[in-house]
Amino acid sequence: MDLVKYSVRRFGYMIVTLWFIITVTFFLMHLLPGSPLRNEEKLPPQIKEQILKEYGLKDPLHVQYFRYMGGLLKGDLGTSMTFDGKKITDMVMEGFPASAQLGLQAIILGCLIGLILGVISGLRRGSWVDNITTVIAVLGVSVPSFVIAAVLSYSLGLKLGWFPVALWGTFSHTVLPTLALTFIVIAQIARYTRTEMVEVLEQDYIKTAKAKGLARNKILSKHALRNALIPAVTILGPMTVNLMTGSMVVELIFAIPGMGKLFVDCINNKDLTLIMGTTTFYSAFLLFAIFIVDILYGLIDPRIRVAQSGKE
Amino acid sequence: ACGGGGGGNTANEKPQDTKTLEWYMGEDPKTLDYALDVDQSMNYLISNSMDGLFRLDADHKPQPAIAEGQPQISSDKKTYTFKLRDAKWSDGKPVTAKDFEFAWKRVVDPKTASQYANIMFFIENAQEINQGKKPADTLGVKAKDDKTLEVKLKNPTPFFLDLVAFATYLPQREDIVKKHGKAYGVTPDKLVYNGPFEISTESKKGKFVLKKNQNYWDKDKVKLEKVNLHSIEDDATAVKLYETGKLAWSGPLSGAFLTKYKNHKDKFVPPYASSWVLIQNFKAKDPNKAKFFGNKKIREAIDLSVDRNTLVDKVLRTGRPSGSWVPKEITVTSGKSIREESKLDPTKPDPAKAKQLLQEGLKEAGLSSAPTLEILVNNIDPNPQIAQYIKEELRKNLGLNTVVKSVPFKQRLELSDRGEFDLVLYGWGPDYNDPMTYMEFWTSDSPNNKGKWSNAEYDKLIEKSYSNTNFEERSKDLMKAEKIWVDDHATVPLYQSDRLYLVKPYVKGVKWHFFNADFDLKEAYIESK
Amino acid sequence: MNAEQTKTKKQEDIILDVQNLKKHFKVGRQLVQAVDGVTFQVRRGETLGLVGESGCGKSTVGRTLIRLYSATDGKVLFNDKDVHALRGANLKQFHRKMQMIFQDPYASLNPRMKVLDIIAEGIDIHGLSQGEERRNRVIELLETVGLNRSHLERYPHEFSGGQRQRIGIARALAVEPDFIIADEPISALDVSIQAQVVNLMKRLQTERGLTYLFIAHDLSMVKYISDRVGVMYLGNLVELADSNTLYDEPLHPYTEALLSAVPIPDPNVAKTRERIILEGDVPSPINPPSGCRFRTRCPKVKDICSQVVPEWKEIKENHWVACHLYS
Amino acid sequence: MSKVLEVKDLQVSFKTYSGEVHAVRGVSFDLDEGETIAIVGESGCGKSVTSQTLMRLLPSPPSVIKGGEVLFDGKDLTKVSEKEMEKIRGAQIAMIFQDPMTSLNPTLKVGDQITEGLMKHHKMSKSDAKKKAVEMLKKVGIPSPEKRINQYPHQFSGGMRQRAMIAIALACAPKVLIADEPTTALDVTIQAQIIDLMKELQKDIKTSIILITHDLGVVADIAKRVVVMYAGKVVESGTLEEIFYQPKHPYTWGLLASMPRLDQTSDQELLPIPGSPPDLFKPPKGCPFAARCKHAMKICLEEMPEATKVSSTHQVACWLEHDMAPKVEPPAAAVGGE
Amino acid sequence: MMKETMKLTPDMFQPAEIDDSAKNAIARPSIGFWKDVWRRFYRNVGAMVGLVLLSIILVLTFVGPSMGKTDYQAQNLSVQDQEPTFQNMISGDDYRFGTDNLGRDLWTRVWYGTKVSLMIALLAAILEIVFGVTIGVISGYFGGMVDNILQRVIEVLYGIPNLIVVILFLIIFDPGIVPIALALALTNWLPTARIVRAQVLKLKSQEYVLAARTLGSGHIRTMTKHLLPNIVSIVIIAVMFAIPSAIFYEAFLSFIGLGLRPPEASLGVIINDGAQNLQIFPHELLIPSVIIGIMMLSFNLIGDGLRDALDPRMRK
Ligand SMILES: Nc1ncnc2c1ncn2[C@@H]1O[C@H](COP(=O)(O)OP(=O)(O)OP(=O)(O)O)[C@@H](O)[C@H]1O
Ligand SMILES: Nc1ncnc2c1ncn2[C@@H]1O[C@H](COP(=O)(O)OP(=O)(O)OP(=O)(O)O)[C@@H](O)[C@H]1O
Ligand SMILES: [Mg+2]
Ligand SMILES: [Mg+2]
Repeated sequence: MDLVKYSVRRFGYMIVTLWFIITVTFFLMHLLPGSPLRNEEKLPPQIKEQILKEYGLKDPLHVQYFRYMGGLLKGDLGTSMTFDGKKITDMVMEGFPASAQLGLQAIILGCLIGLILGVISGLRRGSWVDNITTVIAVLGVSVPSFVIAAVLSYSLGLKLGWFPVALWGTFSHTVLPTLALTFIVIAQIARYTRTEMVEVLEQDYIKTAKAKGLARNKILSKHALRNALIPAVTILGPMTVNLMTGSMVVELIFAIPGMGKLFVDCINNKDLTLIMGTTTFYSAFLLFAIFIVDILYGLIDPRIRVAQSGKE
Repeated sequence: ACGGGGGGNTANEKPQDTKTLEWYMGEDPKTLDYALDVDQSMNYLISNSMDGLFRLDADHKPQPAIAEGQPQISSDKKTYTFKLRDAKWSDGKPVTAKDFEFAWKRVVDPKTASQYANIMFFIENAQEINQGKKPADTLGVKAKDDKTLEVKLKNPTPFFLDLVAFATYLPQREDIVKKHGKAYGVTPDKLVYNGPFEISTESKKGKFVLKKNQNYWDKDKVKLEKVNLHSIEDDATAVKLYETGKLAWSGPLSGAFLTKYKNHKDKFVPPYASSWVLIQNFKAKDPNKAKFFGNKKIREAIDLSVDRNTLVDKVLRTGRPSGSWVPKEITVTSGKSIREESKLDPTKPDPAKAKQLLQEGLKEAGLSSAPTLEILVNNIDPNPQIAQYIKEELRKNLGLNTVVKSVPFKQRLELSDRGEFDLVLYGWGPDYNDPMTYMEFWTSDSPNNKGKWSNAEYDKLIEKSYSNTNFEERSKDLMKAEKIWVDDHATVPLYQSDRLYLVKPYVKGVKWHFFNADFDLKEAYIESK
Repeated sequence: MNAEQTKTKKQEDIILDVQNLKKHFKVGRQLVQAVDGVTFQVRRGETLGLVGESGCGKSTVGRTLIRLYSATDGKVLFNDKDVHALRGANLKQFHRKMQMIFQDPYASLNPRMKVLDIIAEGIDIHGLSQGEERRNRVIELLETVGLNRSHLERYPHEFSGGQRQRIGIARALAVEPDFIIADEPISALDVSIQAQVVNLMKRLQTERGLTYLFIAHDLSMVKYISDRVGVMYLGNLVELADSNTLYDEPLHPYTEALLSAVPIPDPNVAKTRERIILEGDVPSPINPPSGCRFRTRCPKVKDICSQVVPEWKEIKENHWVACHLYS
Repeated sequence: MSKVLEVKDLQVSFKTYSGEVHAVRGVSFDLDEGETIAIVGESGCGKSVTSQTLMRLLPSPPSVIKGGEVLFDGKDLTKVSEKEMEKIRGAQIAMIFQDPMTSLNPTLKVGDQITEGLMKHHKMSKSDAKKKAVEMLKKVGIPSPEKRINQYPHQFSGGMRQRAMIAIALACAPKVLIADEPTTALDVTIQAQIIDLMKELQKDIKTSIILITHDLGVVADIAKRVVVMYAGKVVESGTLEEIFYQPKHPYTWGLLASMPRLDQTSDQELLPIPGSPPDLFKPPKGCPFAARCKHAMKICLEEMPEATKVSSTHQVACWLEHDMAPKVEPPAAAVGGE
Repeated sequence: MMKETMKLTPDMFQPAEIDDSAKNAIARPSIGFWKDVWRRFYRNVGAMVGLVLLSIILVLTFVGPSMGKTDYQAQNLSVQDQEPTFQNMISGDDYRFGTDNLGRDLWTRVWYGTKVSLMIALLAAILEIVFGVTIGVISGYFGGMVDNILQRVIEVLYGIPNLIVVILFLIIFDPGIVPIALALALTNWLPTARIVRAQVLKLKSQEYVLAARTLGSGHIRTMTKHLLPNIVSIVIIAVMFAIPSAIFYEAFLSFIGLGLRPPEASLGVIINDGAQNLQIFPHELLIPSVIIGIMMLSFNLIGDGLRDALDPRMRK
């Protein structure tokens, strides 16, 4: 079957890319100045040596590299240097559920609202709905997320007391952070859908459908929407990954035990294994998402299955 | 001006559940293995779930805990023999002297690579073992039997009982350590506890849970069943949670919150000691800068140009101006605050004199003009603000050009370790209640002495104090050394910080400390109606 | 001129000699055999028409001749020099002597350039003239193609299709070529405009002694303008003859079918005409049929057609065909 | 023969940024039952706009029907409600577009695109519609239709797609089929297949066809009557023979004379029409062809001529038909053939 | 038959004199590409609003700082955290926007910071476009192996989390206007390169490019004369959207403490300073946020407007 063969090939390709990414990051991160040790000043030199040796950092770079890759093959991302003895896999997995939940909720909500707004404004170009959508879309990308988050938590949380101001636990705890994250999703999806909708509606096959005597709604749902959504799938992949791997800002403001901060912390602490771990996780996730998008593409748009090779 | 209103009503309501306390924690702990390192959050957790030989009382004085009564101290004040009481670990096994011996040896063992091993160096051979010069079993600690622990010190150490209350000196169970290997202490279930609480396995990222330890020897005094410690890294978030009644303690306030809550009825100023200075780099890579800082007049000029009152009132909004190094909380042998015994007043700013001194100094140093200096700070509030304030003061009063370099915490450490700075803002909190915890800092060979200030007399006084059995004289020597440091303008003392907390009035019995852990919840309780 | 004389003269003077030219494209992991071995000659001063259905490789032939594509195999001799071996100054010279006119009047002019600069592009590249002289030269060219100096400073989008095509011709003429490949220069134009361009091309040919390779799929127009016509099918030349001969007595079944399918704007003829309707569509050049490529649609297919590739042979004088019916 | 469709003085404009485009400026013609008429004219003369207006396919805005009526079944299609129009589209009047590559929805199976209309207009069940779709594909000459209905458009060749389009259009056996340049995008041999097919199907289904093209060859092959449009107006209309053998309008002459015929030799010059069509933003006030007309008179620049009846079937709008006008003979090339 | 609408006289049937050149005349007046774009842009209400707002902000970044009471880093701790009043904002008697926690004039700081933010963003956008266009054009134009390798490289870089690359860069090179701009450009050129490549792939088979090549045009000439001018529109649109995202990212970097060194001000720095104080001194956060929002809004509106104006399909 075409699709299966195609998927297998894409998958292999994804693995190769991932390997490249990991390799590049591995060598890149050794550019970081300074020592990977915490509280370095307090340590007598031989203890430093000792720790470095323990983490294999005294070996030549290529030895370290092969050891790391070997570990990866066994599914072992190594242990953190900042968080003594903690497995990177555990660290990532500890934060991921919260981040992923927020990300997913934001994506789903954002897509729903964004799609509706986008479709309506695409259909009624120049109408007030269109104008309002444009304003929402632009505002959504115009206000920094930390301002949105702070204002939401202050107004809906502290002032009105509708939702918990922070912390993690019940569903109601997720409401405000989800809202804070979803703005950008709404904005981008609405904007994208609108453009696509306008484009698709100008296509000849819409005219064909109309000439068949199909009712407007039928044309929209069966002919226009589907084609308009295909490109949106492309941005959805990376966007989902970015949101699900956590927004440091939102997690900080709502005190959410997510993984967003890992990306900043790992470098600030020069925790080499953690940098590798987060990068590997992120990249694998991203590539996987792109892979899924590709497959989805193939499923939604039959043309891709034939002309897959040159993806633009 | 505004804010806080909405949550105000619920804020002072007593919680439904008077056995559970919602508490602030800051960042998640990096590890729970207290042999390896001690960070603030871990200390919060460990100090409440472990009992050492001694435990601090409400007045920060060490009181026997696992130790039964005061130890026997030899006449040379170097051998301590502790008798242990009957106490149990959370898994029901008895706490033995072996657990202490094992723990301490593990800390100093270089293989453990403990980042806090140097706090053990008061014990005989500890330093040598840690440096790999002697085998681990030569450490001056020995379990005579299950209930007797004998400790040999390197020097007479007046504050040794403070130390045994500290996390690094806590006992560890050999079987548990062996069982978990590298994973020991990674998660709460990979440890056992002998303190008032145990760290519950309910704990997860972002929220740690202390549960009353049913095997604790003194469990009758423990009133709380449960404490939830929430990781919160944003002050505003903590305050919001406090306002909505989700936290009973806000953690330290910062910035404008200090102004806002200055007169709040829940405000609480805990005992707190931490001294902040601006270190000048005597060994700056640029020879002009080394010359610049090498001149005492110039150093004095810098000292005189910063208005500490404004710094404290306006920029920090808390704390007190300082003209010395050791904070007033530290007591000396007399039992009095060191600042009462040695009055080193905060430096009074004198821009005119400073300017003049600078000119003279430059001439003496053979510099045509002052170099542009870099002020290194970490990027954690309020440090960048302080640096900006100092920059402005130096510009306004001395016409000095400075650049503020604010970097992540670890990078600041590294840069200052490598001597890549001109001025660096540094703070220091005590590990125990004795001037030595501060005074060690500036000896020529101290790793903490980033600016490489060096004074033979100072070094000699410290050296002498290490082994001086005359504790009266020792106190005097240390105070003398501090005076030398001040008079030579070795660094620029800036301020000593204070903290402002919000604590719900229904929370009672918390012991707040200025060293060791910030608080002790052993006897804390929630006042019922 | 005496027809006899013309013929001998032309035969001697071959400007372009294409020998077994092949061009294969790699698309992904597939090989498109766009042109698979064509052989023909073009005589100086003549117009050779090239017809065939969409995708049969006409443009590819044209583009390979002018080195827009490098040949996969075979030789192109232009004025006896191997085009694909040219380098440096020779190559530059070649670019002046052989020029191309394109199909799409909208895509063939850079929308961001003024007419002046578009036409002068060749002049600039070859450094033929500068400043006022350059401008005058462009005006002269514009007038040659029936436009005028008022158009110099305008942009392509302001022109109609026919005008744009004339600008394209002027651009090609600017370097004074001998040989022009016209790749469907009129297909995109309206009927009423097509004649303008065709007439212009004919006029220029007589005035300047140009040689044309005229690619099109409109057989009536090709026949009208060409001296000889080649018919392509799926990457191969199937027949090549004088245009009248080809139309009057086509030999290859494909040519026959093609000619019979051409719509004739004359109701009487249309009513009486017998058409050969070919079954199915042109196969893909990725996987062309074995043997004779036309066999899948050929009404006269024989067994041998699927096994042996028919030879390209001169059946009669000046009449080449590749078909097993004639071997 | 009864009229199925009557277009009277149709006027359509587009409102755009830079002004109003008067795309169709008074077009009238009618269509008899079972007959094929061809609308010819250069690109941009308003053929597509006219045809799409008949089905009200043009989005509004920017298009506006400024006047005229389209009578079908006793109703004026320019006035009926959108709901009613939906019932007519596909069922009564169907349409085929020029580009088979883009006129089919790439993400739907061909079968589904055929059954859609059937299910809507004939209330067929899915399976019945599917059967009918297979039948239709077979009718338009697509081999193994059972397999083909489950394929996507990109798996069809250009010719097959156009056949599929025809199958879609004819599935509901409409009274009128509008074919907007159905063969322009196709190769000659495929074009011949399609024209043949249309002729055959017309016999079969008895639809009337409006064929829009600019290829006079196709017209000669299939049409009964011809409407010649120029710049949004009908300049001449008549039976096939009248237009080809007795053309009256200089524009028609031009069209006929500017294309070579297979029997024409190369030494016969083609007679091009100079210049290009006028801009429909500001159509000239007189005859739109005047500027390109060899025989233009002063009056031509001033006023648009009315349509004159040459015969009961032949009308032309040209001042040359006026009594006062000089008599002009069409060029030989324009009335060739005989 | 014929309706007489006006009096017809025989002289009306004389041959008309039609200028031969009129047959080739172009009916519409000549209008250059950019003029046409501007015309369409001009009619776009949103885009014009954006342009006006942005112009006001731009003017204020230049004149604003000199209208303030003090320069952007002067501290007056006796008037710390002063809130702005409407009256002050109009009259300018006191600190128009109030002061921040070090008693600095927020008016001056905000406009100065806006200028710095814009500079960073502009520089980042330019660098990003330079990288992106160069790589995209090379990749698309030469195709084949070159393209393959470059595309793979882009894919790999795309897979590395942006944040990690940016932080790494800023730790190695101290944050300043140029390093921050470079760091942003370093991660953001990837999408630009992709768009440009796709466009070049489309353009390079356009007949006018082929025409140039048959005339003997070299690679450089073909790229600069034929390809670049025709991707200008997408490049302009890319810049329009790159600038606001750079402003954002800079703000985010400040938020995580990796932005400009204090007391240097950018909108990000000011917002970050004010973020803590939202509950107490909201003006310190809201004023710069509103300005960043307006700027963002303007750039997006202008970007949208330009996209519509440059869209070839809209041309008629
Ligand atoms: N650059 C290319 N890369 C890959 N395949 C190509 C390329 N150019 C042409 N082809 C393929 O080569 C074959 C011949 O194409 P070519 O353009 O020469 O046909 P043509 O006869 O000119 O057709 P048309 O009448 O449509 O212009 C087609 O199948 C086409 O898809
Ligand atoms: N959506 C539109 N907006 C503005 N003008 C339009 C629009 N659609 C068509 N026109 C204009 O209307 C006129 C008639 O167009 P139409 O499509 O009917 O021409 P046509 O005769 O079908 O030409 P072709 O043979 O190219 O299909 C043209 O001048 C065209 O520019
Ligand atoms: Mg071609
Ligand atoms: Mg049309």
